[in-house]
Amino acid sequence: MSRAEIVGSTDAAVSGIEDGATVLVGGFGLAGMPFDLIEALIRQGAKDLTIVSNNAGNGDVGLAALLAAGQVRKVLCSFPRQADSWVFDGLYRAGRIELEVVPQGNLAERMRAAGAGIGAFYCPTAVGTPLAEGKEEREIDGRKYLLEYPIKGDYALIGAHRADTLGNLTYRKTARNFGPVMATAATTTIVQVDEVVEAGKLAPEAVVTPSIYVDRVVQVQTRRYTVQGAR
Amino acid sequence: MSRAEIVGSTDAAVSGIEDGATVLVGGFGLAGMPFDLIEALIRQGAKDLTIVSNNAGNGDVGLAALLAAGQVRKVLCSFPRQADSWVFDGLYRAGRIELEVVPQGNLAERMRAAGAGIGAFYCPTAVGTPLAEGKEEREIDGRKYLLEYPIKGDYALIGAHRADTLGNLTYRKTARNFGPVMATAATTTIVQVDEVVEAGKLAPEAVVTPSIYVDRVVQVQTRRYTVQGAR
Amino acid sequence: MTASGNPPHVGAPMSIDHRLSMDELAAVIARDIPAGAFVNLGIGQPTKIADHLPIGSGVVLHTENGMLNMGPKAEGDAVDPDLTNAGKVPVTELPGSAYFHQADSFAMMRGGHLDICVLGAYQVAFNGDLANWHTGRPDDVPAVGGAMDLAIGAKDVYVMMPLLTRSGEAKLVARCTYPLTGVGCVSRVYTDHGVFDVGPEGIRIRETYGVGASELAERLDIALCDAPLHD
Amino acid sequence: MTASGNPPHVGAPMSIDHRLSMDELAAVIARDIPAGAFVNLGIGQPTKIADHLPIGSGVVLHTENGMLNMGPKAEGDAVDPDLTNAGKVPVTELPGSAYFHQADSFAMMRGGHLDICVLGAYQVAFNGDLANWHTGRPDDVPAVGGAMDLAIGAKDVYVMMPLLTRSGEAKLVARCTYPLTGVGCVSRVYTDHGVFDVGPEGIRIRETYGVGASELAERLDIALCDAPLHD
Repeated sequence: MSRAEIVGSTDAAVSGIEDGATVLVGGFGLAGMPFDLIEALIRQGAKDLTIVSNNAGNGDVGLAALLAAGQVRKVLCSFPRQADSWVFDGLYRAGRIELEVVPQGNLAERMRAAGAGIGAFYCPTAVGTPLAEGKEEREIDGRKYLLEYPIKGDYALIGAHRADTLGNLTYRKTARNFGPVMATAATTTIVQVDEVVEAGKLAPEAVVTPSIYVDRVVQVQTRRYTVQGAR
Repeated sequence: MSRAEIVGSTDAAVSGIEDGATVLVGGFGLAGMPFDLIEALIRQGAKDLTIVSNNAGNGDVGLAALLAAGQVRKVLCSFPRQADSWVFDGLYRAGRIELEVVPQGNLAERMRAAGAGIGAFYCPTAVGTPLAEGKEEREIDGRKYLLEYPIKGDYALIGAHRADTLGNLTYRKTARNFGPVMATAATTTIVQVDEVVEAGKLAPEAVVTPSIYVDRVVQVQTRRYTVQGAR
Repeated sequence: MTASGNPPHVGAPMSIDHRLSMDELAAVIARDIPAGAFVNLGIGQPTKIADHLPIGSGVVLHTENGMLNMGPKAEGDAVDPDLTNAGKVPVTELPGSAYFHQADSFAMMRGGHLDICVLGAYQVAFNGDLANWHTGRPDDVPAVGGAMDLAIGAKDVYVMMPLLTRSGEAKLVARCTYPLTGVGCVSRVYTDHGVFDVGPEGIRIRETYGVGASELAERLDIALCDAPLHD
Repeated sequence: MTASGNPPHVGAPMSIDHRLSMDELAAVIARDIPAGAFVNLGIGQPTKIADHLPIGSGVVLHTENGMLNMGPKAEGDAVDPDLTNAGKVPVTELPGSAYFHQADSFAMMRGGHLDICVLGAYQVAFNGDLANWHTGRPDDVPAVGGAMDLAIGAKDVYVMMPLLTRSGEAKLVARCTYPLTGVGCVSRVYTDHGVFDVGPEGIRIRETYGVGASELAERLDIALCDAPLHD
């Protein structure tokens, strides 16, 4: 049964991630990036990973460090090209990593569909563009749509602000971004939080990710990178 | 532009609702039902309405009173048959009202699709049942789905707990139910709240319905009906 | 009596020496629900199961009107009209509750995140088909609520029902004659005469109450997949 | 200079006597955004528009990484790594902000709830086609971000760009040669030489900066739908 477990270390949190797994990684740039879980995943060493994330790593930390460690076979993301995405850039130009570019809203909605049991959906984004290639198009009520399929993860690694002991989560400001969506779309959702509090301490109306979506929680020392591209 | 207006009376709040309009009405049973807005709509007198709501009225108050006033041509809902749905029952058996039964989850997801710009979606609910009649079926990854289309409202009438002066909303407990979804799915969203507070007084992380979805807000004296079917 | 826990039952059926009341049956189901499970209890008889979950069971109840970790029925001053279960009965919250809107609630269900739901039924067929929403009588107001969503959503769908109709006909049938709620969705049937596992290979008696397994098998108009070994 | 407000421009184009800097152009766009509008400013040049919105303008800024009512860039101690805009630049919140996750943010956009978005562009075509995400050069890493979602989502899509490339070719073209972001989606183009309205009947000059309307028309390789009346 899927009741969340509060684990004592990031190493315990990422245990069992297999070679070849699809891992959803939270964060928009550095905000919400689960740095400590990614570092544990680097120590853990799983290879041939498919990573789904908005970006393809910034600077040399977080996702960029995972790419640099050579553990990633493919990246699905919306925006890999940034001033500080030199790690991805090098791998990509050397032909050492695959890239699938997905419009940001489709990335989010396709993961939502995976979590919500939707088989596929018609979306107006990207109609008539090169990213429509190979997709089924349908006109509904005079507007054109493309058929989009769910993106499901084996694991999600996300950062949140607080968890209660049942696994309910809250987030801080725009660090929320992909976390709540990815939590619903993965078989096993692993969360790093700034603080674990007793059940009953989070206002039930303010819970953003209900405990049912959370499998493992680990409390870490808050570490936030303030400037994009800071080395 | 769609910035929310705080209006002084429920009569002002419901002004302009046309005969023949499709009106989404919040509430699950009596919880979250916008009683005061419905009473104003009865005074306002718009006729031939199509009502989308989870139930078809309970007791003699709220939606039931609107039905009794003869203003409703058709009801789209998931559960019209309840111990205290005598008003709907009488009209339905007399052939004076149309009914379209929609599974509760589809009702919610179809309104979400309307609000989210999704043209249609494949849903596993109701496959192989009488409610699948006339719907397109497709097998995706070995599972069968039905194609479901958005339900859009001209107006939504919903009940919330607090609004700030910009129109951001919070809800109380399970009275949240359909409110946030309907707010996204209607051209004009009209909200009754227990309290209007200054912008900045609601925690931005705890806002459930962002102001962009809200058009008119009216503060009313809290009135809640505790027992289903109480006359 | 079966031990609690989910391992598929192997070998001879367990038995109790008398036919169970619906209340006793609720207690049996409560004991079969593993600690930590996320469970939805349908309206009607299944609601009783909640009364038999021991304090601290760790079972988390979902109610489709938008809540996780629902507590017992509210009494006296604890009654809050904004807090009800799916049957519109006032309930309470447990520490670690979370509220969400209707689309999120059904996404949770449809997405396969609930471990178990328990539903009442008119009929269950050999192949797991479920009929529980409509008698099909022309004078009956059709009402589906969340039944079709629940039927296809939970990992395990249990049915709780008397084995026989008032006129003595078995409700476990070769083929449902009532309109279907879901196709092949039921995995276990709890009745006053015994419990049945429904699997790809057919139906197997799991427990018997006040009747021998052979005798029980004879009462049904369907072939059981595994002749019981003892009476 | 045009009055603020959205009424379609009729009659002779307004003019300013010098070509505008991008900063001056940002000021012009800021003045054209009506009070109370919900607006998304794309990354790059359009971000500058925020600096020209007067305090109390009532314009509510949306950032697709999950926030409404975003405030100005954060400076000094106000920098919070959990609060950034879509360009990953630290920003602030205004009273009445709300946060939401990525799927909700793009539902808001795709569902047509934003009044205006302003995007940069490589090219805009006669029919409103937009190219702004990819040069199409084989050595360029493709990156789309939220551009395709924004292009089809907002009620009005404005483009802000220099009219000419560095080599002097017009970026307002008969047909985009760069890969498309969206089809027929642009409604207005703000450039350093003038402003153009794009409608079903073609392109019309709305304002000119440092150039006569006829001369401006001659620089373009497209027919304008309405010959300007004066120079």
